[in-house]
Amino acid sequence: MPITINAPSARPNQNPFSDSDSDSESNSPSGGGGPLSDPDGDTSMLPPAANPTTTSSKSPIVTPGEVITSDPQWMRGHGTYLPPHTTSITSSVAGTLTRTNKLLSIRPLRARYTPEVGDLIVGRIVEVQAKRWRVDVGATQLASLPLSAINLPGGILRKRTETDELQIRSFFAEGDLLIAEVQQLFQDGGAVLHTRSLKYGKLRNGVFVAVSGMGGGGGVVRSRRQVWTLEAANGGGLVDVVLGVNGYVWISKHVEMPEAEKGPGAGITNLEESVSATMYSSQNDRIGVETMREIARLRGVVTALVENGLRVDEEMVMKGYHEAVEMSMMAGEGQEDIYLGGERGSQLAAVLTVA
Amino acid sequence: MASVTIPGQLLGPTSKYQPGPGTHIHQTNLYSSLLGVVHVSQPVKAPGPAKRLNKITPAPAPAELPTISVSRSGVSEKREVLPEVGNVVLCRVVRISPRQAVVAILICGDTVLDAEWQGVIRVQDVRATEKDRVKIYESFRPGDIVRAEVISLGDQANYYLSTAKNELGVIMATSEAGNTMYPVSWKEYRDPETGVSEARKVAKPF
Amino acid sequence: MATTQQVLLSPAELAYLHASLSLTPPIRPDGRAPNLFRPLVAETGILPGTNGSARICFADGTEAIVGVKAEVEKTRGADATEGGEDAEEDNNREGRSEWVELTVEIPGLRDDDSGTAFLSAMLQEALLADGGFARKLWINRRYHWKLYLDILLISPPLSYPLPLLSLTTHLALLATRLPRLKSEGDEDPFFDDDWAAAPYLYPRDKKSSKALARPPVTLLVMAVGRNIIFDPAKEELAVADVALAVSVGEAAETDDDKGKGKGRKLRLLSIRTIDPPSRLTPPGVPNASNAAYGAAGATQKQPEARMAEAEVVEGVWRAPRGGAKPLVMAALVQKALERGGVADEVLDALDGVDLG
Amino acid sequence: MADRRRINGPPGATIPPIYEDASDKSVVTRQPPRSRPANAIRQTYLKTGVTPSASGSAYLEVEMAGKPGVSGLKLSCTVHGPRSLPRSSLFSPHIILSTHVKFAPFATKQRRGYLRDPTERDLGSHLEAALRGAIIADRWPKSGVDIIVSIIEGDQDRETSRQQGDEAWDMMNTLSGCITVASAALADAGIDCVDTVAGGVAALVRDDADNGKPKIVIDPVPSEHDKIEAACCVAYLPTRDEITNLWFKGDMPDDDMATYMELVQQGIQASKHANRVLVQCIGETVG
Repeated sequence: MPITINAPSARPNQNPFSDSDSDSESNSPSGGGGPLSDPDGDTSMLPPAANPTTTSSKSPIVTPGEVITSDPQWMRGHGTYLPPHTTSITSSVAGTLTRTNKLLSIRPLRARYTPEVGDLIVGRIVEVQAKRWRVDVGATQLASLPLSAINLPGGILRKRTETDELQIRSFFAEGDLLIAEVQQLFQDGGAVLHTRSLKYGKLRNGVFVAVSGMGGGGGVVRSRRQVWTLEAANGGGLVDVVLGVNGYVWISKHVEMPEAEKGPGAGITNLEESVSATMYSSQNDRIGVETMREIARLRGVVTALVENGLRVDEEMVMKGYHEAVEMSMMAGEGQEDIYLGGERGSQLAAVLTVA
Repeated sequence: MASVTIPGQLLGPTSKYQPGPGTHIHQTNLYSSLLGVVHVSQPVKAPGPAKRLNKITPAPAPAELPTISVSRSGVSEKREVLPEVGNVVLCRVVRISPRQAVVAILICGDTVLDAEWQGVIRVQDVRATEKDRVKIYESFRPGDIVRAEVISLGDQANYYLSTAKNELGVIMATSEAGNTMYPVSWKEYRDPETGVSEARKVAKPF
Repeated sequence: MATTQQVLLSPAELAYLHASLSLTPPIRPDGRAPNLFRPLVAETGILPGTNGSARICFADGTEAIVGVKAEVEKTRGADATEGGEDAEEDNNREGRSEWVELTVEIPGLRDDDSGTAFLSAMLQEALLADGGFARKLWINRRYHWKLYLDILLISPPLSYPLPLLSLTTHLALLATRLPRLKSEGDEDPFFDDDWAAAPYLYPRDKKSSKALARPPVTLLVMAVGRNIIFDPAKEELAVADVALAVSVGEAAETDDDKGKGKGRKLRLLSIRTIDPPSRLTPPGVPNASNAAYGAAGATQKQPEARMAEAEVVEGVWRAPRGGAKPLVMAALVQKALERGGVADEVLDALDGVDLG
Repeated sequence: MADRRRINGPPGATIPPIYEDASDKSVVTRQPPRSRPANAIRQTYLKTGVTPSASGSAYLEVEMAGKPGVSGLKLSCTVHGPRSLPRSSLFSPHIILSTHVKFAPFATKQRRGYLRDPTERDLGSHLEAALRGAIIADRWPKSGVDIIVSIIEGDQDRETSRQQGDEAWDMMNTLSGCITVASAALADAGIDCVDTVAGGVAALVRDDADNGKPKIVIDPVPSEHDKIEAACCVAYLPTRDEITNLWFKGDMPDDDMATYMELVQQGIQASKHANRVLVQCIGETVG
């Protein structure tokens, strides 16, 4: 059946952050220790909703103007405000309530990415200027990447010359994707990026998928690792996954760093030189069919997670991926076995939320 | 061999020729992409006539195939070319600012351009020495005709030009009084009537 | 500008997409089978103020609504041929194309944008190519229905919206009802005000309430290499060699068609080439001529002004040139038109939508 | 181009005169049926370099078969550019192609306004698709080219009232003319093309004279036939054997592909005929 048409239905009541919320937020080092129990162990301390209608409905969503609590023991966090002459914490956005110890904040249902210093992001060049690039990072404003903040080919000892300025487009041109880190923020929320690390640079050999980033209802959350390499099933080889904090995801074939195993004998400059050689290439390596299939499957997992309102991080992606591999094995050798949209996506999500 | 081709006409296999301007490759053959006249140029021993000799360049192409090209010249007076890196162009200064001079490119190589392409000469590209002491208003004035070299395709609007060579710079200038001036030194033009000198980045006369 | 929106993708992405879509079988970025559509959510009758309406949305949030409004209008020039025999006229009622007015609105595009004009012309063309459609609007020799189809894309177009708009229009038309005519002959028409008695524009079977005839659907088909891909997403369209919009209608079964296997008989109504955005994509630079590649980049190379004409290097994206072979195009059409094929199943699935 | 600052009156505010159909059916003026063979196009005149101020230009005229005094299609095309893009536009590694097709207000039976109407925009989109496949866009980075086709006289017969009623079939002939004339003008302007693209139209017609048996003709004149069932317009690159634009519409009698294939094949034939004229014309300008 090439097409499925469903009748509209209320979105299954999934609370995207119901059990994992405080986990990802507070990110306690013992986070691996199973599903979270309330850190305080005191459920009665949950802020009583002032609005009786919300207490009756199970919806965890609060709307702007809704009083969350007037109990002075709580502290006001993001997405809330105190109306003048009162002490009641009121929501200023539509979103889900998050509690970190005594801090109450509202995570908006839909929001653009707000950059923070140190965030690892995936961005796309939209404009090349004389000495910098303008990069789309999914935030309200374009980020900027100065020419002085990239590694030039030829290693660290290389001096920036005027020629570099003239051939700025040969490093990154319009449309190019890159991994970068937020180096600095302006008052107005604009970000300055840098790629001064061997891990960063132009992306190739893979596919891109944009999901909502930090702040969205589901999507990429900040976690310990945004970048990792996995051994793909079915002979797919090594695959790199980059979950940009801004919700831009890159999944690609793992490229072995040349001469990385040379040992301590090779100086760091040497290594840098050889790595930076491929840093600005836009030529893809030869990629096997198996790898491409697994890359597509991983991309499917990410979109399925987002469509079903689940968070996207290393743990969920890996769990989802293994589940997806299982599912396709159960289904047998079918042509569609990597497809994870619609029904199959919800199935996958159901399995993941139960587990 | 000078024959007329139309776009899409077969010129020969890629194993026999190298593609030049006005041609394109489809599968393994070379085709014309312009209405024009075919030229075949045999490879010269030293490729590129004006190669600077102070640098050792690796041999560029191992294949020494003749280059086939189709040119518009002779077909029609009008032909449009794009300024390319390395081209010497003639341009008129449109406006100046402390950091750059904006120019309109009028002639590229020996072709008079139909459309006006905008270029900029940045302050660091005015001359080769003492770059940090260059002042744009002591080098160019609006209305001057300048000979310059294209150094970069630049951004969306501008070509980047340079006058950092002796033979590049202002070749025609008018004084504040409105008279055509003559060059007196590498940095001065003089008004023949009032005798007043004005500073310019003067192109060395041939 | 282009009939399709320009998409910003890096040359490396384009090269990867093209490579994976050229495999046999192709690997689509979302893992779909080549003939698989994105899952839809659809409903009809959402706007009580219209004669018929429908809404369809994709999982990614792309959503379209269509409202159909009908007005009684005096047929222009009809009075000139007053009189005549009624019985004979009934058979050759002529519908006119100006009785249908179709507008498309896409957020972010001006209403006089040529892309929008192209879309609405394409949808209208498909409807009218089926000559029977305008004839349904005939009331009598002096009056006709004027049908306004307003097609609104609610979300910004995340992919080329043609299939979505066509499917929504199809559903809205299926759900469209016109008031029952009470007057007779060529007198001024008056209608039954009981909405429940209003007949459907596309008549239905009394028992199963299945439509007996159906409006056309327009499918977006593209080819990469030798693969034929249906309902391409934005990034897939960006590497298409050729993309076609094929409008398909239902054909009346004749007796000798009965044994021709399952599925309904389809007929071709219109084809348009969609200018694929692939021609406007930035080309990749092979490592060999990349100034910023390798240690050689450190030595000052003159930045290449213009890409020299070069042969294709594997793994480097080059925007396609030229058109498509006639046989490739024919294969696309054939695939869409196949008995029991994609178009057939799409019509089946649309049939399954509850018309409430 | 379009004037959006003020409110212009609707271009078609008045009802055009309707010519009364003669009551006596036998006196109805009818076009002589097609006298050309089914596989021949009408005579075409093409000349490049007609507008000195433009970078490239061409003029195309198609004779009207049969009746004296009734003229066929007259098209003029000017190409401006390559020229620099406006400062506000973004960097483009390719030439930006923009096509405008405009009917002169008097080109058709019903007067057209000065603003481009949806039909003209639609034709512009078709033309753009047809040309974009032909040009080598990456030869001209950071530049734009405007291609303007003016239809001085449309391919219509003024004496038939609303016999066919549908302008739609005329549009295909117009488009094929636009493609051919624009291709000639592009070659004249010296913009790199992979091939010379030309337009061709084929139609499946039904004539009472043939006992209503459908047959395929190329370069159809709607008024010469009783009914046009389906038609297609192709933009074809002869040396590469590729189609850059295909526009088909109609009511195919059956679901087998054979008729469709034949129709496209005949469209290609028509395009090849037009291409011969084109090649000869642009060849002459050099000689």
